Amino acid sequence: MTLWLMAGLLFTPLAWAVLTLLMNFTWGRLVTWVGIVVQVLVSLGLWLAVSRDGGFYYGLGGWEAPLGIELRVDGLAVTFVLLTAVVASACGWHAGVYIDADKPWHRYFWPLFWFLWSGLNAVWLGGDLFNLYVGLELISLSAVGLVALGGKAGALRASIRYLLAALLGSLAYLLGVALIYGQFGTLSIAGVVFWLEEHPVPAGSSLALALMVTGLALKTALFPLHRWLPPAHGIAKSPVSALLSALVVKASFYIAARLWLELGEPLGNLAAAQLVGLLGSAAIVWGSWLACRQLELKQVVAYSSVAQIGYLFLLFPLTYSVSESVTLQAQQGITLQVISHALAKAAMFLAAGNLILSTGSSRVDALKGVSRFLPFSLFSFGLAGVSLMSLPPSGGFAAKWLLLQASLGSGQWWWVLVLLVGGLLSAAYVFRIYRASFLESSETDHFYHPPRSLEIIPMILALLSLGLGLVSAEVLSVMALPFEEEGSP
Amino acid sequence: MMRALQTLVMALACLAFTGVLATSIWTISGNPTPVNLTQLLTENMGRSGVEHPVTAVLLNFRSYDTLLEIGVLVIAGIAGISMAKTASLEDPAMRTSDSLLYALQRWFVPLMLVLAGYLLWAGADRPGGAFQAGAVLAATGVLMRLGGSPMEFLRPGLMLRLGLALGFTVFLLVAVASAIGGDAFLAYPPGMTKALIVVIETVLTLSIAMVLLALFVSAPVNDAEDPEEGAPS
Amino acid sequence: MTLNTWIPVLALMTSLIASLVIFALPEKGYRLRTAVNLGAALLKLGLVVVMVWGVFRGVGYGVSFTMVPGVTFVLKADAFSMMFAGLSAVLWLLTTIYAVGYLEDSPNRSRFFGFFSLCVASTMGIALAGNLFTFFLFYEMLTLSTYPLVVHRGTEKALKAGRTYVIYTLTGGAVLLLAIAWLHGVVGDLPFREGGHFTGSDPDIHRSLTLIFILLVAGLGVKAAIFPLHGWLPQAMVAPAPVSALLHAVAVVKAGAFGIVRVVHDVYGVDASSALGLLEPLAWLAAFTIIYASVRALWQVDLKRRLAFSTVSQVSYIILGVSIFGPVAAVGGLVHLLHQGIMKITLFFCAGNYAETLGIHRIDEMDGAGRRMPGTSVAFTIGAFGMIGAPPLAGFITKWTMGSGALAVNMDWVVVVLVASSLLNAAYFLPVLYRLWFRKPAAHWPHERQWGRLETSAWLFWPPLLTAVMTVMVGVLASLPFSPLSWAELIVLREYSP
Amino acid sequence: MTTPLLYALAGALLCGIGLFGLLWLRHLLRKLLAFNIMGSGVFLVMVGLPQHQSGPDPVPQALVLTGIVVAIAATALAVVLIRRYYHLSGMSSLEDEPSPRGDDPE
Repeated sequence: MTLWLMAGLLFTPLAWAVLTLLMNFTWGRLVTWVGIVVQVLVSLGLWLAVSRDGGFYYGLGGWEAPLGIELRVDGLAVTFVLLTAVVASACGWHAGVYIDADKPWHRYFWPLFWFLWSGLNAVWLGGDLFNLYVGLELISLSAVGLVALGGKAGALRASIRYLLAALLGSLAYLLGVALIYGQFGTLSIAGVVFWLEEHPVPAGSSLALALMVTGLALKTALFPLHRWLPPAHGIAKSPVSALLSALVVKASFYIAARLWLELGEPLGNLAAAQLVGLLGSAAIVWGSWLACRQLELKQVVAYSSVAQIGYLFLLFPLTYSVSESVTLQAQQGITLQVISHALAKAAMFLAAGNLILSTGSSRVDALKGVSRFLPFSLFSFGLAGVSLMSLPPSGGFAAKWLLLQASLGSGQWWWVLVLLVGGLLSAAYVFRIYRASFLESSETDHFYHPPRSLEIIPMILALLSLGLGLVSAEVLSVMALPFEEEGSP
Repeated sequence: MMRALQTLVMALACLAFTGVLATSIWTISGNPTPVNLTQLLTENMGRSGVEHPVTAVLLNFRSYDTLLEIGVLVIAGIAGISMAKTASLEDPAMRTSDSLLYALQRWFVPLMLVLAGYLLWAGADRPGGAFQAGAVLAATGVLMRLGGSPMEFLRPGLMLRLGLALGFTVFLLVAVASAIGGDAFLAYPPGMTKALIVVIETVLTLSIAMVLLALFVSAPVNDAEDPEEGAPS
Repeated sequence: MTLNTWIPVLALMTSLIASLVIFALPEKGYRLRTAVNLGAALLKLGLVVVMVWGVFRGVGYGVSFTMVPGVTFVLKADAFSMMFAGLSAVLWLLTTIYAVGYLEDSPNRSRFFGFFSLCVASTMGIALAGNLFTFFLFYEMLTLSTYPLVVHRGTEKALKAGRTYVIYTLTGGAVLLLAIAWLHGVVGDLPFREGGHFTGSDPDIHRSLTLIFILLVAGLGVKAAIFPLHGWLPQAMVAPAPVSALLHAVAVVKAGAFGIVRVVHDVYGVDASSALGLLEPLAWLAAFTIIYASVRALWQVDLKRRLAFSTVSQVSYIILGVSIFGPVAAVGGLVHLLHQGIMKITLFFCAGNYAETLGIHRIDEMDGAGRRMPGTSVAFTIGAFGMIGAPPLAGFITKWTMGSGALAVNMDWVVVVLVASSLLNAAYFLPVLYRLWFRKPAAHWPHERQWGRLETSAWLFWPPLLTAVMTVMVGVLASLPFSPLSWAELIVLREYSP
Repeated sequence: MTTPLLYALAGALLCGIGLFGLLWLRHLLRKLLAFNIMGSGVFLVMVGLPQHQSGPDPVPQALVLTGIVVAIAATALAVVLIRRYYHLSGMSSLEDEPSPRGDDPE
């Protein structure tokens, strides 16, 4: 059963990419919706299977590492697979209604969407360094294609900038992979870790980790390498922005985090860990500050992503040479932050898209006076904002709580200040939007109510993100499952 | 002045980067590798279905990489044709009526087709394979295109998309076929490995050529565009 | 899972669900919305009454589950939580009635009542929270749900006040979170417990405990409007009258004061807080706030702003009461939580009536309003005398108990503060009453509306009268069982002899 | 010093040059070429380093083959984008763009 689920998980997005490539937009939408159901069921099935029986390695083509490529199917990976299924299906559903079916080039939205999905799954499950590179490129190229789809000069400029940044990041990562292979003769992360456990650290391989992490940080838009993100996320169509902010940047971060957790202790050093944390903190402050100053709604949300990504990088200092319980808290906190930010940010972008559709303008001050029309999307936007401000009971709050505990527990109290100030700064830009919408204005006299289905999707995502905090113990317990180290099932 | 300073800083940074990298490579080259993959590979060659190790790695041991990589290529193709002119591919500027080119074309096209076929066939036991063959095939197409052949099948339509997807689809179907039978994804059924790899290589050659050619041809852009969200249309 | 575990959840859910239903209702669904509002308020009142009876008999109500690894979400009903829950349930009902009348024909009522119910749900959560973590959850939810109420009018001024409010409360929330997280890091998850946890604790952590206590009080003090953290409160007066009433009498300031009492009594414990030397400075701070805000109130010409400074002053009575290490004074402080709520809501209802019926906002416009609106003015007078502490009204009970409690532990200066504060109260309320009853009315009111038989709309008329009657009753009947005073004695008894 | 090691070191040099070009050049096509140079450098390191230690190794060769195809795809996509960008805006670099802040009157 598990084997079939795995095959289904890998096959469906790729197959649907081909299927939808052969159709026009309307048919593609129909087929995609069927595919979404299949993929969600498969992801859910796999998640249930893993939460019942524990994780395993899945050797593709029947070959085991190091000769073949092994997928690492553990609690964390399947949780992210499930998260991807939830967010991507929400975006796919939304896009089907939101995107104009009459433009001929929009038919290419669907294949790119499915390729993106398959790339994400490849990254969550990947256990092979080079395979992760291919997965990353799959994601980057389809994401760039989606940003550029049918766009004007502005969108093209953003996507070129995005592409160049992504390519440079991938190359840096690949160079690190080359060094690792040169050193260890294997591409399997588990193989490298296994060897390092029993042998002294060979000289010269720290650079490999540094290169990989730097490249991935560039792809994740860590300050000061974040300049490409806001234009790309701000200018893309809202469902695309949602996908990019919610999932795509998380993919590269996920690899970086996995590498750091596995190899950071032998290959990293304290200064580097603190430096990464410092850059993350700078991202939180700088991103929030810029978010406060944006005039366009989606730019606010995009800069907020820069800030929220900063939190993720606190993982590095909080897991380097600290006690096991602190490491665990930091990991759990970051995992919750990834999940809750993914849900909240997707909700926010989709809601922002609806609001732009309703008011006919992409500017923040266009929200003036709309509250009398009871804009449902504004409410979703606000709820998602609660999670971004990491106020209870959202998942963001649970994440912040765990990170606070980790910082206090490891004696690195300076991150406590960052976390608290970051929360207040995010409140500053979220409340700016609230404020704009509460302003009464007699000038606003029309308001287009988007179709119900468009409005419900961001609400569901926002509620999920908000409720995540209440069930975070259960969600995290799946990740702590025993992992079966030996062979395939 | 600022630019010069900037250049200097960048140059120094890149120089430092090169230095660190070279040092690291030098250090690593002195360490022995703990895992000897080559030996493992040699031991398993017999089960791989092909004689040439690179092909064995590409299409058997690490076939998932290859599958995704074809995906990447298809994405590039899709993104390319999504921007192509839909009405007509005829771009007079791209046409040349150079008699030398014409002659070259008459000589080279058949030769290149043969070469592509050879490369494909050679892949089984010596350097060669689908990518090389596909690249040569695409180059043939480019030459014909420059020489003025209309190549109507490259118009963004169902035919082109079928062509783009063909290799990927066959690969994917083979990958899933064994999984339905209860084996791992991408495993070849025993005994059919060689035949399947040949089939995959052949269709891949066609698709790769098609993608590359489509990207070349889709250079003329369409002027139609989406209004940005929120902008008055 | 018995009924007893579910009753607190239900009490919370009544207003939460009411809020969701109201958001979903169309703007025009006036009757249905009112029905949902009142129905939920009555249902909640019923549930609270059941719980009060249960807690009195010693039944344990509660539910808990692990929320984030290492921390539990606890809802629990004890004597103190029932005091706050009772206050919020009673006053929610009255404020809802009042708000229905007050906001008649104004826009965005769905939004208003939705957030209004959400705000009450948060208050309920604060009351029933069984540990600091859960308390914080609802404390922040309260901040979020009151913001839309403060900025409800959507004017630049309202938005500015909203911004001040949010800056103050969210910063306070951040400090509070830091304190709670730190405390959790030092000693783990602590449920609220009568007598506290730190009696005879390890001397090594005393320094941390002291710092954490300061942070806790600073975080909670924002909402409790302790000097110098009170700046948001007078500004927030731009909100509609029911909001001011709810914010000041029930929800926000009381949440802060309630939290401080919780920290002193049920986290640290009075013994430990006193042993750590934390109570004395707190008492001085509270005393200073009482005097300072009363003096500030003297100079306010806007009626609601004067009431706001009065609130700042009165809430510190509660804090002063618990920070005197002695049972009698603690009773005085706790009982003021209820007394001040009832008296202050009366005054705000009346202020709202003057504004809505006659367009009066400033004190110098109130000349002779007593003749035009006798019912409202009688209620206002009772409330004001209660605040001053005239016997036998509610405020008198508070001041008397607190004063005798302070004398019992030889803190004579507290009595001086109480007397001074009463004089100041008189100084800023009596001139208002004088204008109300003994000045001649101006030729015409700033903005008069007519409502037929009664002096104002029936929705607006009855709530202040009811709360005025309650002000008299809780004073006169203070010695009966289930009066606020007896209930406060019950709480203190359980605290001082756990 | 063996030949593969020389390749690897040359690769390091190419990486440096490519990086410099990518950062310093403004014209988008040149940037793209610089990216390809850097890519070649990475591939050289990838093939050279392992072969210095254990002789001919087909695995990195296969990896590089895959990497090349990915690089081709990326390059082709970039060229298409750059061309269309040039066609629509008349610009061939990203430098003279309006400020990324949202408050320009665009």
